[in-house]
Amino acid sequence: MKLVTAIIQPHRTDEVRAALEAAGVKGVTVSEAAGYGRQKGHTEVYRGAEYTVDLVPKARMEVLVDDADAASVTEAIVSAAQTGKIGDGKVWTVSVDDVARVRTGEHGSDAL
Amino acid sequence: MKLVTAIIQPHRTDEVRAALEAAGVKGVTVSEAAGYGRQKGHTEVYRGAEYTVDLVPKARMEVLVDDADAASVTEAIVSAAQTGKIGDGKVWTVSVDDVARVRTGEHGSDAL
Amino acid sequence: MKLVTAIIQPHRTDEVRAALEAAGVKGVTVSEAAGYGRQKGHTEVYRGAEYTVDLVPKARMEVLVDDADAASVTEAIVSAAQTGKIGDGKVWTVSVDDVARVRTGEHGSDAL
Amino acid sequence: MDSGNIAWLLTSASLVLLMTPGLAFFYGGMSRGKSVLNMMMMSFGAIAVGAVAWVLVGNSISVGESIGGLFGDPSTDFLLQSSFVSGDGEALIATGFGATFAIITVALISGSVADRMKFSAWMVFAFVWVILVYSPVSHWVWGGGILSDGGPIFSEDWFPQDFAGGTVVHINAGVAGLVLALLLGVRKGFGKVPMRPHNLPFVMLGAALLWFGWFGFNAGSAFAADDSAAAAWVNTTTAAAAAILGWLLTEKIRDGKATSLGAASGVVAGLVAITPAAVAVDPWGALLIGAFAGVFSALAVGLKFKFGYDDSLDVVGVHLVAGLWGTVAIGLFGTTTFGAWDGLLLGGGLGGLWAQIVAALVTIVYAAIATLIIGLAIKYTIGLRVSEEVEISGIDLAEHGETAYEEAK
Amino acid sequence: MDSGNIAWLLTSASLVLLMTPGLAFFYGGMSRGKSVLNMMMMSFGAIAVGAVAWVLVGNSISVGESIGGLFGDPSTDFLLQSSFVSGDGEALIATGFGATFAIITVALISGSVADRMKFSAWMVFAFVWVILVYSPVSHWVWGGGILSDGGPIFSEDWFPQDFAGGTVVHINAGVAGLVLALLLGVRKGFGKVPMRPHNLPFVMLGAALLWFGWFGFNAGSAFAADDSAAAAWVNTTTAAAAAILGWLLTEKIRDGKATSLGAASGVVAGLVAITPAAVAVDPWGALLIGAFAGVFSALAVGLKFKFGYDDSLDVVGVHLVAGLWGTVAIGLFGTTTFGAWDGLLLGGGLGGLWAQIVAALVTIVYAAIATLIIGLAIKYTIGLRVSEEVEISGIDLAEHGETAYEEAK
Amino acid sequence: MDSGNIAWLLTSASLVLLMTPGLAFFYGGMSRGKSVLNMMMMSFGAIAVGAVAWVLVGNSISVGESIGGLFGDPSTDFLLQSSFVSGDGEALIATGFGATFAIITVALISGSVADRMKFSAWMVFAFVWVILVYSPVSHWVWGGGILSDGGPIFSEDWFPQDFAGGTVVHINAGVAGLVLALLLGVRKGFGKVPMRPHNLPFVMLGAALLWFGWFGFNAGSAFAADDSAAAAWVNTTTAAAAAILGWLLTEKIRDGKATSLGAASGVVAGLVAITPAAVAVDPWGALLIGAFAGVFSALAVGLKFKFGYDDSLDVVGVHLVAGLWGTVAIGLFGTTTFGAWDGLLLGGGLGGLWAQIVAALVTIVYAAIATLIIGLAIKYTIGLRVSEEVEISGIDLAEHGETAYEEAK
Ligand SMILES: Nc1ncnc2c1ncn2[C@@H]1O[C@H](COP(=O)(O)OP(=O)(O)O)[C@@H](O)[C@H]1O
Ligand SMILES: Nc1ncnc2c1ncn2[C@@H]1O[C@H](COP(=O)(O)OP(=O)(O)O)[C@@H](O)[C@H]1O
Ligand SMILES: Nc1ncnc2c1ncn2[C@@H]1O[C@H](COP(=O)(O)OP(=O)(O)O)[C@@H](O)[C@H]1O
Repeated sequence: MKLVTAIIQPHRTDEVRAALEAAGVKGVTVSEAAGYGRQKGHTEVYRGAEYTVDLVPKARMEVLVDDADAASVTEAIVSAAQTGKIGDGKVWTVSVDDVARVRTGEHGSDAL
Repeated sequence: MKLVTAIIQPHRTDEVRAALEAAGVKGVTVSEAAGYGRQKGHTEVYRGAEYTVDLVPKARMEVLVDDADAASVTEAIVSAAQTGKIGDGKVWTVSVDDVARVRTGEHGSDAL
Repeated sequence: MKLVTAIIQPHRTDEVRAALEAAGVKGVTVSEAAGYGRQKGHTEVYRGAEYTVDLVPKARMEVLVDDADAASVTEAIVSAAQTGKIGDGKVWTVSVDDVARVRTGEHGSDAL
Repeated sequence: MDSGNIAWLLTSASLVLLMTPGLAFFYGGMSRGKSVLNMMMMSFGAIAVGAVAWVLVGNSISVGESIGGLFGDPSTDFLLQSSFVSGDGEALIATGFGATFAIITVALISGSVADRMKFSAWMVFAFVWVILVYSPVSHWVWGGGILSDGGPIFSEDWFPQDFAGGTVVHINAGVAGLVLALLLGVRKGFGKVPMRPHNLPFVMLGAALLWFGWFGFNAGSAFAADDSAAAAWVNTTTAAAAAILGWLLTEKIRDGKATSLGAASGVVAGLVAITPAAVAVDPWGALLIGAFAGVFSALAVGLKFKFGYDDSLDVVGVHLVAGLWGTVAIGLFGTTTFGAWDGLLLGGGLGGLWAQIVAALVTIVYAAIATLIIGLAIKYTIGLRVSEEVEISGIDLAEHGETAYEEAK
Repeated sequence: MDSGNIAWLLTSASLVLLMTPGLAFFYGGMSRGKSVLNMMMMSFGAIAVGAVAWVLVGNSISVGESIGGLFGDPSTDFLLQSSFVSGDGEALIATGFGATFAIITVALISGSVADRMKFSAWMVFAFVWVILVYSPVSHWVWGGGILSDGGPIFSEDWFPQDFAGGTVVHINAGVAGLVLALLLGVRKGFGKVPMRPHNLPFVMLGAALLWFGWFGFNAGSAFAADDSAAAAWVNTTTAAAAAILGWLLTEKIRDGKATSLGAASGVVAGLVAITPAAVAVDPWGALLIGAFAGVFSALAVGLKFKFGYDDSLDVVGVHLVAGLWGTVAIGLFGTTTFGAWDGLLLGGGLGGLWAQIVAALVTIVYAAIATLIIGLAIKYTIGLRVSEEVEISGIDLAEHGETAYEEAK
Repeated sequence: MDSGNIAWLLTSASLVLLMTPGLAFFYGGMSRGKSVLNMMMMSFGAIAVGAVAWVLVGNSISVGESIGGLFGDPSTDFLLQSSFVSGDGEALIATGFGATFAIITVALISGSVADRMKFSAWMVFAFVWVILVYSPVSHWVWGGGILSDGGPIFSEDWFPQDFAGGTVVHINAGVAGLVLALLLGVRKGFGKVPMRPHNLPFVMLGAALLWFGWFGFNAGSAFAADDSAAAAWVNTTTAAAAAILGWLLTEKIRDGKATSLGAASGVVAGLVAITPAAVAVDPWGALLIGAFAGVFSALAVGLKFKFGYDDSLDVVGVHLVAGLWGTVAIGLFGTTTFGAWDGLLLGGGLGGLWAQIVAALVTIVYAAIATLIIGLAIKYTIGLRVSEEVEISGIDLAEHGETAYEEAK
């Protein structure tokens, strides 16, 4: 199994969730994050002073999927989250040794 | 080494932490998350209107363990977090290439 | 590619970010966490009562890097975050199968 | 000059001024975390332009020399020059008291346009609305105009009673809120996404400050520290307390749970309903007016989902509905202990009820038409609504360059 | 009718009404994030049922025609009918002032039952307690009852002084809080888990609103805008300021750090202690009463861990302890500048001290027994406490269907 | 004794006391989440030591028997003994009113030392500053001292007007804030890291409570419920509203966005500027004073980055700048409707302008020197500043053992 993690613009969360459901994904875990990448270096003026703001709020989404679905889920996220502007985020995939469902104690693909 | 990540009901955090200590785990990292899985689709009424609420608050716990302990730690978490109700959560395991302790700069199992 | 995750003291965030930039890292994702390890067991007095406080706030930083950079980035984080006191944190590395840049849809090292 | 009366009017005017920041919290807490500052800025903006509009011409239009019972001559007291030079304390503080009423009335409207109205459009709207809608209507009812007892429509026996602003303030603002909500259209996700209050303690704080300020609003409308003021105080508290119970019981029966948003809204509904009736009824009347205001408004806040207008924070459900109920209820429970005539249930006949309904209808019609014209004029000049992108990512950042809360670090 | 007195009573009643929402923030900020709404709803619920109970019969029981010095005839002024019809402003606003006292007193109790009391049980408790405990005790002390100067227990020279409510309000509520806490039992994790205040700025806000309202409470208890009211104002401020210092120094010496929770609690402890003594002592008396109130309460809030009763937000440690101290301290520092007799340290002898102690004891015994009976009756009918599951996952969601804060999104 | 006047003074003193917790929120919301409690504790600490210092000797130094026009004899009314024993209500409540002024003035200074001053050093500073700076300067202006109309510097025709505290309160505190900021040095990251307000709704709440309290400050400074008080009320509201507009327009033109921090700061700037002038000008004067106060302060808050002094929360930019503007503006717009002489633009000549400038300069020089001496004395005994480690990890935890907010769990 794979764990697909996406760091996206917070206001694309709803679209990504809809895309995941359309892709047949059965569950998602969401949390808050902040980050910078190419977006770094944006300055802003506040109360008459200029600042460099480097950490921009992002949403993190994590999806556990079967090996076979990792690529298509990644594409689904990328296309739903894309606005074409800097700061759109990253999606990465990691191999998972085992998954357990807490409610039943099942393991492996059945637990997804 | 392995990283065991658990998404659980927030009110089971204390029980899971106790179980981890009993299992000899020396450290844990905890953070906030929200998610849905089978639990999806629960509706609620508020101020005379009906809504579908899909993201339910969850706690995330991460534990770094030696390879040999991953399975038993997973079981310890599953049994401590289980209430038998939908929404109980997931536990997954990922292989870790290296761990370093910041305080001393040690690496590997010694750093756990 | 590798994902380097660091759990550090929140007040070392600025130093670690500077060290990462010096090491040529192009992006970082930051979030909040809490944890305990050796630091466990610290007691405090409040309103005339004594308590054991076990979860201490931490910052989590995640950096996606090329395989070749993982070790040097880990060292950079460790040395920037180190205060020598208990609670300084952990840094671990996980192998990543794939990374995608949302803005362009690029994959692999180009997406970093 | 009676120092006791001036003391109470100074206090009352201060209390009513505090209501608008109270409203900023009541509304701000109810809005989402990404638009709370904009919500609060509409109240603070209303204070700024409302006070300036009032000092310039609003006060004259309201209580200046009447032109055909329709409005006061705006030049009568331009920049309060004549009030000031006269040096009469009671008249002076009354102009201040009037300013605070104009401010809170226009601020109330902002609840229906949450998350999506351009701040510049709001500032222009508020300034114009105080001058063209609030000031004339207050002239009709309190300045000797067409809805007063000496006016052309009513008899010596039967004329509308509006002690502290059922028509002038609540029906007026409620109708304006409805019209603006219709002009702006619904928010993205309206009726589908929960859009729950982001900070309920702020809603409670707002309700508390509103109640506290409302003592100045209702008991201050006696324009003296006298028996009437005391009666208004007691009725105000009785009605608000009963309305909390009315709202919470309605929720408990319908949804199974009594909410804190319900308690806070119940406070406001009860206060709105007793506003016109503060001295026109006895405590038992206040108890009934309050309790039913809670029930009616608790039921009415769901209507927007049925009819599809996005009255975001329930200006219509609370201010229009409870304002109408309180205005009409005087026709039922009115009594002459401190009031002007007996209502239907006290054997006074239908005359009072009729006068109350006519006054309400006239206010509704005028407020609707005038607000529509002002709203359309702004829509086709500077525009009313922000872009969808701004609405989604949050109006606070886009319009004010700020987010309400920063992480602790 | 004196317009200055009415102006001050209108203001005072408004100020005291604001104290209960202030308490909602003081207590709500101290509670955990999952039970802040329930905490605040107990205060808002107290306002609702307290005002209705008072308007119906509480006022009559308190100041109506005395039945054996024990309670006023409840029919005297049912629904305030006779006060209202009389049309006397000072009497009318005095009934409103009385309502606000009944409300805050019962609301104070809620601090001892945080996180675990059924909301329905609380509403029933508050309604009954106002009628059966608050109203009679206030009759004893202020309505010409058994603890008044004309009463059966005391002489013409030596009788209890309770200017604004040391016995009636603070000892009464403190004892009731202790009894309820014992009936409910401790919370899961009590004494082991920190349960720190989830929002200390809210605690500060609550303390500030309480202090502000307390000016109405203490200086308003002169029932006139006169010399006594001014004396009460000055002593109130002096004592509260001194109590902050007393509390902070105690913390600094004992724990090494002066906390904001300590400053806020010190404010309340000082205000509680000076309440009965507001005009009975001179500024130096107020300074000492305040300073020691801060020290005593700072020490007393730790007792619950020793004795194992879960007085969650320190109703006993602050209100009972400082209320007792202030009541007894009049026997020491009392002076006749504005007070009734000289205390022990001013050469007045032991008579005053004795009267103060007797009044405190009578109040303690009655409050304990009556609260126990009411509590037990509710326990064995609708039940007092929520399930453990609700307590862990949060009473806000379970009892009110809400969480206090939503993420910004 | 006039009950109306006492009623208004009791109310005013209560309102002004509330300003300091209001300031705690205004400043606390502006600070970072890790130092909000310390910021609020400086205000609550100022209340505690300020009230005690005032009751002990401050009141005597301010209005006691004058020693060479420099200060009142501290023994005149030690512990308010003579005020209290005289039993005169108006005199008694005036001492209370005075205490609230001393408290808020010293509390204002705390804005310039955010995040980095030892709490013990602050408490000592506040106590000493009230006695050695605030009390003498208030004696000069209001206690018959050297800056009064009967004083040695001014003629019978031309003397400084400071109705409610332009020199005594705002210039005084602004200069002291600047001196302390220079003594403490800049915060780590000053001018580089944004350090944005962590909770803007709290800033709005603070501004609202400050405005509400300011009615007591300005209209209460008439020491009666009379025509002057009414004029002060109307001018206060007019100026504050105009200042919001002035500040927001400046921001809109310069930065493209009108911020909520700007609205809140505009309120305060307008109120500061109208403070000395509350009855000295007509509404059009108030409108201009307010509008320009908003513009001037909006421009001035950026200066600290240019000159490199870390006046963290803009005590200088708001209080010193707007205080100077308001003080000088009387020389321009002053009129004799309620004021003492006509200003330059009303044909009164340069005499008034000269008197205003002299009074401002004397205050600046004394405040600077005296604050410097007190600050240096503390620096070289107990020390002024916390360690860098404490500053980075947060002064709340290190100095008070608390963090403001706990996660909901
Ligand atoms: N190397 C990286 N490691 C971890 N997270 C990253 C990395 N680069 C970018 N991110 C995350 O992705 C977000 C968007 O990245 P950014 O570089 O701004 O966009 P883009 O990929 O379009 O250039 C950042 O805010 C950060 O959270
Ligand atoms: N495929 C998934 N990927 C990531 N997280 C998941 C996934 N499925 C479930 N979760 C997480 O686990 C939580 C509980 O899952 P749920 O499906 O409701 O329970 P159950 O496993 O008992 O059916 C969810 O709220 C979500 O945070
Ligand atoms: N086994 C572990 N698994 C996951 N996180 C850990 C583990 N051990 C420590 N941590 C994280 O690292 C932080 C610091 O660890 P700690 O043991 O206190 O320091 P040290 O490594 O210096 O002994 C903890 O607060 C926790 O967040």
